[in-house]
Amino acid sequence: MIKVLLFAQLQEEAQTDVIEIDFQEGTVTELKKILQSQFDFSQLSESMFAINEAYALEHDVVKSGDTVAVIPPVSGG
Amino acid sequence: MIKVLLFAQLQEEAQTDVIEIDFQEGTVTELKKILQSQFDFSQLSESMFAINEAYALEHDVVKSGDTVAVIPPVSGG
Amino acid sequence: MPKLDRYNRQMLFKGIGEAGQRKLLAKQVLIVGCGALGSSAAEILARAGVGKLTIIDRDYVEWTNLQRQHLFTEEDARNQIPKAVAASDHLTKINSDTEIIPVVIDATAENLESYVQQADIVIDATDNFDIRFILNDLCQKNKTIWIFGACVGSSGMTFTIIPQKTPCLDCLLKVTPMFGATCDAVGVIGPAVQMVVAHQTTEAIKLLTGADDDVSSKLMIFDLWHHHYQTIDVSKAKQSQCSSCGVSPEYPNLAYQNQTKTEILCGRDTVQIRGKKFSFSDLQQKLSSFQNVQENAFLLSADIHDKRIVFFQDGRTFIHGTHSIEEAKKLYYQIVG
Amino acid sequence: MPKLDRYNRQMLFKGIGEAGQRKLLAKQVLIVGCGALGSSAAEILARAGVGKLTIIDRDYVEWTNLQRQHLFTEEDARNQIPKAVAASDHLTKINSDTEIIPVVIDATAENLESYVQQADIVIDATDNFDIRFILNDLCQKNKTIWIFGACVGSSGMTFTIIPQKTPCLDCLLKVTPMFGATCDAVGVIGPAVQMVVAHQTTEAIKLLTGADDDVSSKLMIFDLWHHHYQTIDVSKAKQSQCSSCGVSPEYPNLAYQNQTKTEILCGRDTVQIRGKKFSFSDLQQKLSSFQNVQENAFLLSADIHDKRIVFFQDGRTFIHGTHSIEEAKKLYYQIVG
Repeated sequence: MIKVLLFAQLQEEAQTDVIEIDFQEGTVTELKKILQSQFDFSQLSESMFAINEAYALEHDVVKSGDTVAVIPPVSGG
Repeated sequence: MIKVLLFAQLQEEAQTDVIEIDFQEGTVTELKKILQSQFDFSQLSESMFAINEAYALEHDVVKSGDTVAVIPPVSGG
Repeated sequence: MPKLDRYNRQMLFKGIGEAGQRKLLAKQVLIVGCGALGSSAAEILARAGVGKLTIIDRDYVEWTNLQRQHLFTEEDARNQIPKAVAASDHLTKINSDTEIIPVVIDATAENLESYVQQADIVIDATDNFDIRFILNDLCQKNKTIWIFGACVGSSGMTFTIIPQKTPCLDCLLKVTPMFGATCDAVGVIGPAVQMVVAHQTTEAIKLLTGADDDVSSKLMIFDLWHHHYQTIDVSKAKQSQCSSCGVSPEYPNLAYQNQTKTEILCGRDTVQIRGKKFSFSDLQQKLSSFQNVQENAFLLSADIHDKRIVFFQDGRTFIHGTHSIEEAKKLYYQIVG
Repeated sequence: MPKLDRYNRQMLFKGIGEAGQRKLLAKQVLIVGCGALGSSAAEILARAGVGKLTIIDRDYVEWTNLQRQHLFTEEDARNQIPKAVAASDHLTKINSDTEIIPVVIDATAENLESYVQQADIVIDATDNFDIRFILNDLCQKNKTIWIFGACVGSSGMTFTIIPQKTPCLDCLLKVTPMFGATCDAVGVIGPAVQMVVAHQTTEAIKLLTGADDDVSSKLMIFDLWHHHYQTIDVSKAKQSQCSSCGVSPEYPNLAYQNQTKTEILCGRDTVQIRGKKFSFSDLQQKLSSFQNVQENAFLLSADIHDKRIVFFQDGRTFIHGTHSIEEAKKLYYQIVG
């Protein structure tokens, strides 16, 4: 299981701020595909990913027990 | 090793905001004694203790790897 | 423009919506203390459209307040306007829909209770534990939610105390502290104030709009300078035998009421004396031989050698420049005779 | 009172002290944008005693701003005062020691550079990515630190971008977003604004007082409604080939300068046209047959059927009530001929 924290507009698109996913081990790219298949996110490709509070690149590995934050572009000010 | 986070006036008394202590396992009461012996804290007995973000009572056990927050009374407003 | 339109950006937020906004407009909040936390909380809640804000404070605006206390201007400090009155004047210009009730009194167990009873929720913006423990008992007794907040240096904390649900302040601080760190003693930076207020007002807005399920059950503590932020589960602290929130409450801070007529204002180098009410015209005669006499609708002040004496209309007097009760009393009786 | 005394509570804070306060008083900050983030950041920094604040904003105060944009009053909205000017007027009453320079322009790569060069640090309080990427290039080119900030709903984030040290905005957002969530589209609550500003101004005060070692190297993101708070280590995001901060920078947002004369203001239901400067008296004649003509020293506006047209002195025009560039241009040329 991993915990995915959604911020800003992603919450409205998923209708929740936290998703628990049965995910054993895989790359950020793989996780993105799963997320996109389950929810109708409009800006996932433009979002930043962080694994356990560290910025993650596409090939970085997410493991069961990790907390992943997904941060979409926010421009309000 | 445990990590002890100090807040507010405790920082000034210890001249730091984080202390790393070689502490294997023991109660909050025992940790307090060690802290008081190493630093000249004025309000340790009136401070709240939290172990890994959970409020701790005197007999609660602190183990190596834990993060302990020590929260003195703060009255400014 | 129609009343609701100005809150458009808040109604667009899913957690509030138009239904939440209508609730906010019908709600009453009591803010106890109008220093740094109180003035900022009042501004955020007035802008958000809370229907009625009652603001209680015993003090007047001073120059050293301006560094972190929002709403207030140099003119308020120059004219020594009571904080509750100055805040009310500025808030009315910001949102004329919100009714603001400024109350210039020294809050006590007795005079505070009716205000607590009228309020939907209470925001703690006080600066000492004496009044916080009174507030704790009053809120438990009247089953009113209050939002504890405090800050000093670059740190601060907040916790929403819900009767019959969360621990109360007595549960959390089993040993009543003799004193807590104050801004006047160890300083404070403006952003630390705003951080506490951001959390207090978010929880307030949730409670006022009916989003009770989203209210945080944790105690939040932070240090902005050293980048610490913790949210602490304090459920374990609740004590069934607590004298304030337990099964047989005694409300000790209301029962053994502090009868002190005189107190040192912590870290302020000031003594407060609660005395008789004098007419300002009588006092002005008595002060006529002293320097720098200033009067406004709320208070009368003068320099007495190296000290400054300030008379309030409710019978209180501040002696600035001393923390000796004896010295303060001597000076006070020299003037009032 | 002597200049320094009013900052007593800030000088008592060990991280600043009297030496830090003297530095603050000699520093210059550029605030780009004076909406929610900008007005609050300006207030905190003016109260803290920053020597000089330059505030750039292209817009004027509207009623829907008052819910979260501090400093502004109903009178500012009624009189459609440009935000930079309104902020300046209020700040001067709060701290007459701080020099405030209000600048009512639409910031571009060209007109922004000299302001960036004069500033010790830059606070990002803008509301769109076009200007943030320009700011990113300008700050890298001039080796100026800028503090990115953004908020929407109950969320917000901030990151201090230090040239030659941290990743820049281009590194972090490898794909330039077409748009980001705006307050006008999905709403925002006041406390979220204050939370971002508390972090931005704390980092600013550290940098301005020489406490560089205490500056956070992490990107902070939070959600106040759902209680999330993360501080993310982004050092890995820095790219040596970045076109803005890499070994051979090209500053693409300065080089291929956006030449658009007309743009839709995101989520505002408003189109901005950059055109010729007309004299207000000429325009007033042309508008004489329309309803609700309003003029102040900075702008001239009128209702044209179901739309509202606003002329600025620098040659810009807003057409409110449409997001069609074609429709806006048609209306514009109907008036100016």
